Amino acid sequence: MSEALKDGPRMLPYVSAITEGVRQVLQEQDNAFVAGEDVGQAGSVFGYYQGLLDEFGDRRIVDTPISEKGIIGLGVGAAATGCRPIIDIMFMDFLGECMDEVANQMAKMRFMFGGGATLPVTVLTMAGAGMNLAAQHSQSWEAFLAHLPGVKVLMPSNAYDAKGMIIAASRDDNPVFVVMNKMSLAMQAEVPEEMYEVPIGKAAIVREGAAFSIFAMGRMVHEALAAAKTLEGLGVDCEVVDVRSIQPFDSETAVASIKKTHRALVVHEAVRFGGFGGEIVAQLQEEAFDYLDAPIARVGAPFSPVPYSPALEKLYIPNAERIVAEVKKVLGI
Amino acid sequence: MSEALKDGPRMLPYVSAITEGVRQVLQEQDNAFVAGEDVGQAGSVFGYYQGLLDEFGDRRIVDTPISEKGIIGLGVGAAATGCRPIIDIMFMDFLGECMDEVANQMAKMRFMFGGGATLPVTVLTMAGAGMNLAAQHSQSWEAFLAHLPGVKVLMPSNAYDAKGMIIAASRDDNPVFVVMNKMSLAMQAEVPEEMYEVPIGKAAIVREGAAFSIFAMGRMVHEALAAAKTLEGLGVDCEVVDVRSIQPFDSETAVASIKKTHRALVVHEAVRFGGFGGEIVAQLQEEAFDYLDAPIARVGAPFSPVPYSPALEKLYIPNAERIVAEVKKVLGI
Amino acid sequence: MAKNITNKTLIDLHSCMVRIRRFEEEAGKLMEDGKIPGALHLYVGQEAVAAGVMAHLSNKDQITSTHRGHGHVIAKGGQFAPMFAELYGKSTGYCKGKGGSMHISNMALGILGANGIVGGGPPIAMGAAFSNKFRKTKQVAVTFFGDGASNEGSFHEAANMAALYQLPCVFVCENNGFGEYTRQTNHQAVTDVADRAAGYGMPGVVVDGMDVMAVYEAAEAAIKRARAGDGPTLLECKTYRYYDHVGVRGMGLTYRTDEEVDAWKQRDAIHSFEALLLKQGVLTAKKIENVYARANDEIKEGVAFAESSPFPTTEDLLEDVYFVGAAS
Amino acid sequence: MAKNITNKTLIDLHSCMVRIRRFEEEAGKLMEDGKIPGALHLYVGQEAVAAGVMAHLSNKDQITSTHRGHGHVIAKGGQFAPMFAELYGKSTGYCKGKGGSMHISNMALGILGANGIVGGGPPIAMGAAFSNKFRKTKQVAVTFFGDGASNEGSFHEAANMAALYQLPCVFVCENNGFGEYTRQTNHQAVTDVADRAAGYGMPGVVVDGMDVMAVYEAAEAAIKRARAGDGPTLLECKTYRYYDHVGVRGMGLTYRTDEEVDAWKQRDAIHSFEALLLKQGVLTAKKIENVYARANDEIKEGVAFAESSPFPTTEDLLEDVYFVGAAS
Ligand SMILES: Cc1ncc(C[n+]2csc(CCOP(=O)(O)OP(=O)(O)O)c2C)c(N)n1
Ligand SMILES: Cc1ncc(C[n+]2csc(CCOP(=O)(O)OP(=O)(O)O)c2C)c(N)n1
Ligand SMILES: [Mg+2]
Ligand SMILES: [Mg+2]
Repeated sequence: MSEALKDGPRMLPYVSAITEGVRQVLQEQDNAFVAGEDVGQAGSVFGYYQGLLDEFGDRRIVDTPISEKGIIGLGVGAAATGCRPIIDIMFMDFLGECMDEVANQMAKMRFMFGGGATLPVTVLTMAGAGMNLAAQHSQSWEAFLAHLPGVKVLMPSNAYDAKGMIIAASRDDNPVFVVMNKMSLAMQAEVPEEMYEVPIGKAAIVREGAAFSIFAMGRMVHEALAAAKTLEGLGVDCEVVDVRSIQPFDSETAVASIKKTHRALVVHEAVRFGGFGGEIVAQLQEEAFDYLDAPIARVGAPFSPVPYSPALEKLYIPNAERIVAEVKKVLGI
Repeated sequence: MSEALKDGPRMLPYVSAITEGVRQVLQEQDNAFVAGEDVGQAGSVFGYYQGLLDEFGDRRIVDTPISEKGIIGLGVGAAATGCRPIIDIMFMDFLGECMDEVANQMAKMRFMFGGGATLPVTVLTMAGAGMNLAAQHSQSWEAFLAHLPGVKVLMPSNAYDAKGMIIAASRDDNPVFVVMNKMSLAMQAEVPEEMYEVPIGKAAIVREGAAFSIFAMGRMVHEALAAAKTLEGLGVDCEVVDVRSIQPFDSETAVASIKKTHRALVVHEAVRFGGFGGEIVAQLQEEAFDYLDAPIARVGAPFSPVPYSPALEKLYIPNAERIVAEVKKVLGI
Repeated sequence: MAKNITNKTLIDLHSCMVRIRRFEEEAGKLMEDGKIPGALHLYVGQEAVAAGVMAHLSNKDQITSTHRGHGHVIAKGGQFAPMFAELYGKSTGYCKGKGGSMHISNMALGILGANGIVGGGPPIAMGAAFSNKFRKTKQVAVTFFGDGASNEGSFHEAANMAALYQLPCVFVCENNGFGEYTRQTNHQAVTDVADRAAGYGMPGVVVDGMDVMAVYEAAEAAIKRARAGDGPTLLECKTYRYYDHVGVRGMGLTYRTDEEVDAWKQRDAIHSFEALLLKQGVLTAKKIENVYARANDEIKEGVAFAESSPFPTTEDLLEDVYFVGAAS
Repeated sequence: MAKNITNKTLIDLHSCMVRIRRFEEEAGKLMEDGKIPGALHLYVGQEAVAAGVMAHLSNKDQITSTHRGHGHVIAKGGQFAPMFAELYGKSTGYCKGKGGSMHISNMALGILGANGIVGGGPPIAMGAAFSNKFRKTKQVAVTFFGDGASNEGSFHEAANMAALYQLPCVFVCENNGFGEYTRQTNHQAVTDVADRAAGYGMPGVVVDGMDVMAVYEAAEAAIKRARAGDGPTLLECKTYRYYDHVGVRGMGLTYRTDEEVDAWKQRDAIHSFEALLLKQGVLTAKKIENVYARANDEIKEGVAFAESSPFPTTEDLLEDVYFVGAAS
């Protein structure tokens, strides 16, 4: 890799950053293992565990039956008894199959036991639309997880964060969900070779700006950045905040940004109605009411399941264009 | 019943209003039936189906195994093929067991089929804390349902609404959840004997006021009314809006109220963080920004599972006192 | 060969399998050519199951299908044109382009949907069967699911309830030896999924899923039993998919050998059935050729229809989320 | 009576059952007196199962329990004082008052929690068993669940995975004939839940759950098998609860007859075992009396402890939601 350094920064695609993060965690933590559907021989249908079965063997890279309740149960039971499982739920949509295990067992065990149990379990799962996979393979359900005391929820928007969040999650002694995005897998970023953590509970200002704050989650960060560029051309200097950590939510960074810009928009890929954007808006208007010069706008998916047809999916997924339009509406330009 | 009328209004407890609503639906609709755990012989553990097995027989009051996935599947499959099932999920917490059937099948089937399927299915379920039933039998998960395009969600705060919503839900040709509250079962209200509908998608102003709007959901409506009374003593004239319909949400009524009062608070029993209150606040600040004289406050449960101990549960559940305190904080009094 | 089977039935079974095979081969090509988006899970190799089972069902009977659902749709009466249109995401598709390959459905044909959720079908089929019994019709609901799906809790709950209520329901497990890239021996400790039937109190039957007559006969018994009100059956068909889990060549993984695939192809359901029918004089080489030719024509027309159809538009996006109108 | 069982073991089994019985009788009274809030699902009648199984487990072995969990906790080494304190919702309880009856747990005793979710235990126990195998310990994880719970998908998935991975796990189904108020014949079409074992590839054993020796012996075989690395067993114990589903008299429903209850009481596990031990001279009437007396003392002390303990306070409310501190 020193070769690569010579030629400039070490760039890795999101998919390889996941692999590297998981590999380093497995190297660091003897009691860590990966379990999930087709994580072993297939290396995940998204490819991000490829090579790990050969490297670590089937004791630590465990193919499971198609049994999401069982898989999360495996993670809960193993975490409570001395392991540090990395559980893979192939598509986030499949959380429906194991919501009880997530919401009523994993999230609550420590509390119900009066602090008796510690659950160092990480769940990796893939969200997002854009591949014409239709209503059951394209959802962004972070709002469900955010409403569950007892779990933490991260959304890496780029390769650097993907690796650093997987490492931070795996080192954390709580259940942590890392909600990844399938359209970002090929996206490159500079990723250091060594282990590092992206701190849980810290948003990132990915573009500084003075006139408008855009709070974006997951892949929408890139749409927000694109929108900011367009808006720059219109003379609007946008700050883009990558929310990154859904729970805990970094309200401090968000509030500071809006106190500076006085106007804001929240964007997520999830359905707008009932999405996490509502929580962000509610907090911001409470904490920074006197600084607001306009209502906080929200961009999210319309109130419908994700459609299959490329023609409709394109209309469905929030994008830079819609962000720009909303910002312009807020500014009355 | 004409006897009762002679003596004044016909009062019924919430539990009996549920029974009456379900009974009348079963009388009206030949293809309606009730299915769920212990709905038949036991008449539900909350007692609200008592007598119905005798009246309608076990073809129409169907005891099921403890199989929530199967139960919702039964409702989906039967609704799509000519029945009008009333499905009982004993405790709302158990939705975790059948979230896939709810979120990925029931909610999406019509859309995925391009409109081909019609699902006239009603789901009755019991939410809420207050009975020391601890973390897995006390939750309010309406925020999960609200975020799911394809289902409607109602929360009756009183006996009148319970009956009228069950009837409206059963006559609706869509999946409708009626989220009831276990602490309200003995609560009386005037309930007409005949069939009537509480319109889906309409909030109710249960107390008019000029100085402050409280938007309350489910049982919190009564806490809000109690708070309003206390606040009246302090010279604050509160309007209390019973949100009633979570999806569709009646933003019109809510916006009109806040435009009148300029100040508002949203209260629900669910965990505040990520709860439906965020959606309400986000909509209100967007629609009525220029009318707001203060940030919109939210009262909800703290970020923790529901504790068992009476000492803790009391601290946990939102109540009139906390509403009053929050309103005073907003008003700076 | 079973008695009482008319030549017409034999010919129908054959042409059903050929239509499925040809549709899938073509769909695979169109996907590889980038004309069909999303993920296609093709049914090539498993044709005998859909054909043999569906031969006993009318439009009124219901099925639930899977992510690997085209074969079921075709055998249940699906037409190529709206199927291709759906795969293309066009508004003339069976789901107006909203569902795609994993959600093809048609209520008039009794198709309660393919399903993107593994194990999604059994509870819905059980519910339809409950409805059939409740409404006192003689309809039967059949649910297709894979060996992999048999490990989902939803299968378990549906099977138990179907047996408890003695529902007119048939559970058809298409055991093709894999859940995605995971071999059956790596996802369950049993060899026969049918062994699970006893635990619910229903008969479990294992049949050679490469032998359309064997499927036909076993399905006949199970469906008759269901229709007579005697309850559900778990019918396991041992079969194999020739293509990869998704698409034709898929991810190019080496989870099985070419030899294994070839060995199954030696027992190809269509070819062996053709040999039989030729031997018995039910079909001639020429007639067989015609079956393929007709399927090819259907494909050509179907693809042309799909390609010339319009995409759905903005107005369609928010339609069909809810039923709007007077309650029925 | 099995060979090689020491008198000490027999005496321990007896006193374990008595302690459970007396604890539950007292808890029921305290609930009826309004001293214990919430819902209590009492174990009276089923004592032989917890006693017979737990006799083979050490503190290091894990169990998952159910909503009807007090018996399991006591047999696994739970003390009355922190149990009562938990039921009272006091900060000295096993869960600091946060869990209550349906969530009593203690990691030091290997109790991975009672569970308010029917079917909640099996996946967690399977996970613990996975961990035991992964960490190469000789620990065994036992999951208790009811006949009703055997219809949950979670049981199915856990059983399949335990058999697949050959985990040191034992599935103990306490078939007391009812899920709440629904008789077994109304929730499943099979008589023996153990019939489901074959479908996962594990042995299924049916045993008289009113006979502590029978449970003891069958559990010994299953746990030995698990500990030896030979995989899981499904052990079904036919038993009965004397009290209602919740509390003592519960909702006063007439879902079963007094005659039925009395018939089971005739075969009471404790009384018949006492008769046997008296006959064999293992215990005397006096010694038996002492066992009850000691249990009663324990109760008195336990209740006093609970009543004099403080309630948790505001500061406790938000504690224990997350682990806070340095990662381990
Ligand atoms: C609940 C759920 N889990 C996982 C998946 C991903 N997935 C799609 S197909 C498949 C394999 C299914 O195997 P099987 O049931 O045997 O059907 P086959 O593909 O062999 O026809 C998996 C794991 C899914 N779609 N749904
Ligand atoms: C997922 C879920 N569904 C339903 C319930 C309500 N419930 C509590 S106990 C019970 C009956 C359980 O029956 P069984 O498993 O036989 O145990 P038993 O009570 O007989 O000991 C039910 C339905 C629950 N707690 N969790
Ligand atoms: Mg398969
Ligand atoms: Mg039971």
